[in-house]
Amino acid sequence: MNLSYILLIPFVPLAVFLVLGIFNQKIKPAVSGYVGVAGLAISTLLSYYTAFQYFFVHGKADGVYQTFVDKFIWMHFTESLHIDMGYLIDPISVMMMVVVSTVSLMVNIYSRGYMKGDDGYTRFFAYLSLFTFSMFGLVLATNLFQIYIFWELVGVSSFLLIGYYYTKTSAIAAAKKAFIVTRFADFGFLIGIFIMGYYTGTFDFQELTNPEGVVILNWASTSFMGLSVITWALILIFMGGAGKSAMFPLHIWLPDAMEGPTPVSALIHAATMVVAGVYLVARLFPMFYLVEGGFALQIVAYVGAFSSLFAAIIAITQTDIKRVLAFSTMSQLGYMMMALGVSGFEGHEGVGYMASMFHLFTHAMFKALLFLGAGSVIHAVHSNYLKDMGGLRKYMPVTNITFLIAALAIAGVPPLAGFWSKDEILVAAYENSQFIYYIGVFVAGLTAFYMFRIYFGIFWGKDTKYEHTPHESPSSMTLPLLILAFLTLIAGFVPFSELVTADKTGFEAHLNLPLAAIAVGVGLIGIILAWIFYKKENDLATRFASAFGVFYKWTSHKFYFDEIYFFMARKVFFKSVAAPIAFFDKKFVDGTMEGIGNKTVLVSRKIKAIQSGKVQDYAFGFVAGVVIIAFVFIYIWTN
Amino acid sequence: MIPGVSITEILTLTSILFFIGIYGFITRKNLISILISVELILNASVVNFVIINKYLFPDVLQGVVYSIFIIAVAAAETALAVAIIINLYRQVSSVEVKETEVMKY
Amino acid sequence: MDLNNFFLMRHELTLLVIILILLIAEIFISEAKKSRVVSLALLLFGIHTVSGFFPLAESNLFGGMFRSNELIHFFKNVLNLGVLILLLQSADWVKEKMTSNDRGTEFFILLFASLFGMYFMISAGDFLMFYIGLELSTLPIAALAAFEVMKRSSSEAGIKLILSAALASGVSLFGISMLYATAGSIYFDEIILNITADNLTLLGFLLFFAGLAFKISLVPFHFWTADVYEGAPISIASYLSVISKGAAVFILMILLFSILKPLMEVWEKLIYVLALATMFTGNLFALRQQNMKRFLAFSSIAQAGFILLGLITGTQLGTATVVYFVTIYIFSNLAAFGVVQAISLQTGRENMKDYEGLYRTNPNLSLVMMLALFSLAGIPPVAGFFGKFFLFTAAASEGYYLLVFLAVVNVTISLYYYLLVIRAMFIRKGEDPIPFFRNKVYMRIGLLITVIGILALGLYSPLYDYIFQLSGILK
Amino acid sequence: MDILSLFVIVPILVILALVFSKGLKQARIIAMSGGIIQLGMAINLIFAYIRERAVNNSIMLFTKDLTWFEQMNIHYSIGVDGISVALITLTSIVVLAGVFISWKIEDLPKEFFVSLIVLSTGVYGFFISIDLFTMFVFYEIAVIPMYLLIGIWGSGPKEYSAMKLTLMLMGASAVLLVGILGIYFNSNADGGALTFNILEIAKVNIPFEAQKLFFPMTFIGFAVLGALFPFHTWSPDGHASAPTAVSMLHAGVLMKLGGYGIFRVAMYLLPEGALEWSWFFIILSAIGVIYGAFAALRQTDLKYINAYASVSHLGMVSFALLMLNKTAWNGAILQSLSHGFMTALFFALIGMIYSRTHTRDITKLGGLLKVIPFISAIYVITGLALLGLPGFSGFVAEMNIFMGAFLHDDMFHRVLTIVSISAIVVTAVYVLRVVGIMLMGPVKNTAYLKLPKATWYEKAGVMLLLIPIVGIGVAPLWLSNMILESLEPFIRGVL
Repeated sequence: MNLSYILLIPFVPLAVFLVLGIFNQKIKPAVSGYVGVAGLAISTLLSYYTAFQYFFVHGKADGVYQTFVDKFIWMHFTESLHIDMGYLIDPISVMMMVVVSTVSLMVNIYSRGYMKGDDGYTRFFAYLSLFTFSMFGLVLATNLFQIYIFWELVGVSSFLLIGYYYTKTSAIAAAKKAFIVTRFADFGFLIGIFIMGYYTGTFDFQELTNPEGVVILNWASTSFMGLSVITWALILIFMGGAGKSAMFPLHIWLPDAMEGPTPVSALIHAATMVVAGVYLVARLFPMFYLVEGGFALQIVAYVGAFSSLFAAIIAITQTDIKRVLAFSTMSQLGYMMMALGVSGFEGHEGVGYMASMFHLFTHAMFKALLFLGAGSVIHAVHSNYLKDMGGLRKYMPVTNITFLIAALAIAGVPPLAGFWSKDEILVAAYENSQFIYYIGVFVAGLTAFYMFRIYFGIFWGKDTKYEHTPHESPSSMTLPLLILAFLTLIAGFVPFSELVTADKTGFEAHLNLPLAAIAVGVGLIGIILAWIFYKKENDLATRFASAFGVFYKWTSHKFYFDEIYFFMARKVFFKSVAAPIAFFDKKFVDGTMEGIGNKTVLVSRKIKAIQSGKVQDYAFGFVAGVVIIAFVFIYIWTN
Repeated sequence: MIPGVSITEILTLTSILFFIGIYGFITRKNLISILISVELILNASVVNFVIINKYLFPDVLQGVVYSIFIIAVAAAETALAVAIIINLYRQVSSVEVKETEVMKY
Repeated sequence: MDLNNFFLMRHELTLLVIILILLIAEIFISEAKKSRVVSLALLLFGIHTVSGFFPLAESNLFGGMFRSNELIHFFKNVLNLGVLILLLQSADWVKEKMTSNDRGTEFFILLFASLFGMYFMISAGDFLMFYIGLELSTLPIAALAAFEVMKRSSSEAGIKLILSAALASGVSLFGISMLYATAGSIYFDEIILNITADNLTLLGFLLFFAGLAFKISLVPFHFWTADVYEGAPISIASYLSVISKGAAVFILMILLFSILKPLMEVWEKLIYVLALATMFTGNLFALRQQNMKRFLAFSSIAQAGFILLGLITGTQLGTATVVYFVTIYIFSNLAAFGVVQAISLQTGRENMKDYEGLYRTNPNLSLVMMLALFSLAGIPPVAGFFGKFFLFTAAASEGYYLLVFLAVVNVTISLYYYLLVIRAMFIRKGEDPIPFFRNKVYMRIGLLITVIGILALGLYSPLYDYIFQLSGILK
Repeated sequence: MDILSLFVIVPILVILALVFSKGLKQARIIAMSGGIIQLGMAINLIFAYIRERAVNNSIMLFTKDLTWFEQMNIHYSIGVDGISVALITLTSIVVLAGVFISWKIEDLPKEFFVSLIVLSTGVYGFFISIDLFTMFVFYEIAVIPMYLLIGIWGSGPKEYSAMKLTLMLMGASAVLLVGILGIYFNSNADGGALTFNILEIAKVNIPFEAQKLFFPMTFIGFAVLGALFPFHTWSPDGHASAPTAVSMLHAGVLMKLGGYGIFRVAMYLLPEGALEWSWFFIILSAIGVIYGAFAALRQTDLKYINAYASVSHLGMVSFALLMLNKTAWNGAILQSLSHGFMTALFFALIGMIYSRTHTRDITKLGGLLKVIPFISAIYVITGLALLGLPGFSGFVAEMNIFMGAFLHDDMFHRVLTIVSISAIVVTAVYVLRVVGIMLMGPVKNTAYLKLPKATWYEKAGVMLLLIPIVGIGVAPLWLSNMILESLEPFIRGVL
């Protein structure tokens, strides 16, 4: 099938970015908004078309989804080792394209309302387009290096967007933090890539992930410290993924990233960029699974599980709704990682893989919805904090409904999207390891609880007096909410197990009733608790909090991770490494060089007395010179 | 050829003469006496040339001729030196060597 | 010998004639027209210089006391050029002397006499001729150093020079007498035959060497240099620093490479040591000089140290590089002294501080000075670089890498103080910069020639190749 | 007149024209037109080179050989390969940009442009010459004008910095000179004649002892110019005191002479020495890489930050060169180029900021993005380029370097490689630090609220430098191919 038009999907946003970026000053805001949306609309349509073509028309050949690749050499390292540029079409990339384009389009539409009247409106849309372009590039990458390249670009656009309000110090700090933390993760990623490239001789995904390929077959060729170098490479690469997907302990940037405009949080820090890590692992899944008995995959599983639990706990105590959502995102990402970690490869064993991709898909929808909803709330009350909210259902019905749908979805209430994907994950976990399964269930409960905590807190709870009464957001903002809500409703019914699977063959997914029941039950318990605590204004919550005491304090301070990192950065690196080096440079290295010069001058001052001006001293010098020389050359230095 | 006096003794004498000259040059306070010391040094070599010629290579008179030239040149040298010293005397009305230490370092 | 190979001493004879003419002129030209003597002298010497370039056969006169060959001719021509430039630069100063107090003709007479002495020193074939030449070249300069009778510093310089010179010549004479004792002759050709490295010969050689080292002002025989340069009239200082130094280097080279070759493994060590001592001392003293003449004095000491790097080899390459370097050095140093001369003539200021902001008032002078200093420091593309580079090449060709390295370190040190002058002229603004003035025509011509020399000598390579091929004559 | 010598002759003509020019207006017009002509020549050279290379696969193209000093066997012999062509282009671009940036120089404009062009002449000559002597001559010609340029038109402790810079570089050339002489006198090891010609010497196999002795001299001699730790201390002061255009030219082009010289002379002529000593200099370079980055982290003066950044990035160059394989070398050359453009651009921007705010202290600045958007935006972009963002030249270069370094699989190289790679994180930190403090945030000083926007010539200069950065970053293949094929003889020579 002819796929060349796919190039348009990334390049239209790029073109938009260039236009908006270069003529930033010239273009009128209104225009730029339309340009952005239009550009995205094209990409979206194309990606839908592609998805349709791929999944239902041309994609399948004798039961297996084919991989279509078109690439050219971008740069040579050695004759054999080179970076390619191109696009790779297979189930997950197509799926991701749909996700990215959809959410991105929604956010673009939404932003036209949300960002109205902001100077730098154009800049905002430019950044959005840049991000979208990079994200498409990342999704379509054909090899490790290409994915790394766009990985970095995505990071930068995230930096730019978080720091969008660049006069706000907190925003700057957050942006820097996000970039540097991910950069640190990418440092691992990069080394991983190099190791991979050096020992396998290729970066190309197809060669790497081919289960019968040389790479996977002789993974054991070289080993380092008891593990195969390939495993090391995978672990390092996962480090990169963990950085982007805010896995523990590289998660600290994500909450702060909420300093950015809410649409950005919805697009980048909920739906698309943060799942890049998951996507990366999924991309290399065969390696993770097959190399060294899936050692690396174990790590992925446990990191994912722990992160999801950790984040869920923190989420309970946060009072900034966006931060709650951020931690919820982290927790959900942990879920996906976990799912990948517990997945198998062949046929139905690959349910975890499928589930994680499924969850990625659904989560993108409802989490974007949640954020956009939160955005419209914030837009209305001009605050991020629960204490300033309450009883908003009267004022903003649409937001209320859509938010509720999303909350239910994430809580895993059937028949909403979240239910299906979450159920599959739990199934996978259950089949693989009880321990992880229980964590998953517990997290499901927590999720339901904190999500409804904020839901009730915002829309029910105390009737706050607002100085100017909040009102429903303009249609440009509610429209995307409705669309996403609709998607959230239906997304669960997409037959993922046929479409997106580890071995690309597809299998018969069936609902495991008992597990589903448990999951839903736990979810409901959470919701009910939240109902009790927050439906009406009461002090139950505070009493519980005080009951937990220290633990509560720790949690609300996110277990002091920021402080630890801050200490590392400021005290250790800046004060204890950089400062001494700068000092050393000035004092010693430079000092030596100057010392040589000064000594020379000093000597020349010291010896000036030799030139005494007395002709007789000169004569003495003369004669003494003669005598000494004569003595030396006649008696001592003779051979 | 002085009977009973070997070349070594005379050469020793000239060497002593030479170093007396050096010593005088370095120690005397008066420019004129420094000039005299110079004369001593030169004369040491003059004697040397003559003696060496006479004792070692008597057949050719190189040394003797040389010594005559030295004497002539020495005379010129002294004359010039005295002229300059007088010039200095005009300005500082002294011929002490310590008057010539303005420029130093 | 008959008359026409008597004419082989063309340089000497013409110069002698010039001296005589000047003497007569001194007598017959009336007071009012005295200043014409300058033009006359310049004219005559110009002719002499030009005539020097006409080819001249090898000669060996007075039974080998006087000998001359192409290399020596070439070098005499170089000296002539140098003196000509020097005369041009100092013409105005001499005129001034003449108008103020009726003296000046003797300036030329003495100067030429000294040059005359150098001719004989260079082409000496035996120690007697050498000695006469040496003295003849030194004594007039002592007189000239004391030329400014009204200035105490001038006569002090004269005294210091004459006394030190006397001592030096005395010592070297004593040495020569010893060489005579061991070799049994004062003729170079005969000495070569039966010279051996026994102790007496060595002692004689060393004493003799000291005498020449004094003229080249190598450490530790250099003490007189700075004071004399400072006290003496600038033209004399520059004469001492280029002409007499150059001549001394040349004859030293001839002696070392020909008759003293058997003592090589002694004098190469000696030169190694002296080279280092001279370079370091010269540079270290130059660092903190404020008076330009003194500054250039020490810089010229350091330069002498560099020259030794060529002498140490004892090969044709060495000869070539030394002659080449000396030629370039004459031009560079004359340019520097010329600028100092011009400025002190106009304003009587000789300190580095007075040079601050010079570029903004007198750009051309400062540019000449910059070229000169770069040439002395050995910065391309001016000639000095090539001169130094080739000297180092020569030293390296004999494997003296360490020496070369230390020498180049010295180049860096020297660059420092040369840059100090450039800093003063170009970077500093200065409280009262020297106001703009136009030089007289002679001075301009003088400086122009030096500049042309500085630029051309390096880039115009055939010169070096010519010198190299001439140097074949030695050994 | 052959295409290469023009690169020496045209500047000389421009200088002559300048000498007879009157006032700032004429001077800058002449300088600019000269720069444009040279840029044109450089671009023409690229195409000519590609055309020629297709039909002619000798090591050097457009070679020309005039005997200079017959007896010493010194020749004015020139020729280029892909590497020199690339660097020549870099030079021409930076020079032109420099002229644009110093459009408004008041004090002695004529002299300024003259010295600037003398410097560039030296650089061109250095890049085209394949005769050690000629090379050395041009090297010094390129270095000396710095003294006047910094001393006269500089700022701050200019006399001190100028003197320090000149003396350290000259001291380096002292060591270098010994090295060159050493090579020269061993160039007849196979019984041939003594020669300075690089290609000739490369054929000779110089005795191992000599190589061991002279490699470090040659290497250090050049590496000081390349700001190798611990010989880098001239560069922060020098750059800080130098006027903008000079910093640009110096960091952008002159420091590249170091890497180029190391490559073309030290490693190409003394391969065994290189093998013998590589471990030592690799350590120094790696230290330099990480050390410079950390030192930059602490500075508050923009120019110091950039200077230390240069130390770090040029450390990577020598690091890569010592990896002794094609990939790393390719990276090294690319790094030289990209660093040339980036750092020149940085200095240009710093100059613009300084000329407006009269301070380079980032703690005093803030919120510039709001006040002078164009300059600030470009600054951000350059910063991102500096920290090796894909799509900019820096990324391409660094990836090549690191991949090349990874081709050694012994512990020693691995560790140092990873240490060097970690610099990319630190780089990110100090770049973002500047961006965060200086460009973003609230406007600290209300006086800055009405700073003049960028003028046309500033924009021109900036664009001139930005385009190649992006160009190389987006489509590196043709360039890296051009370099790679030129590396062939070195591979044969060294490995």
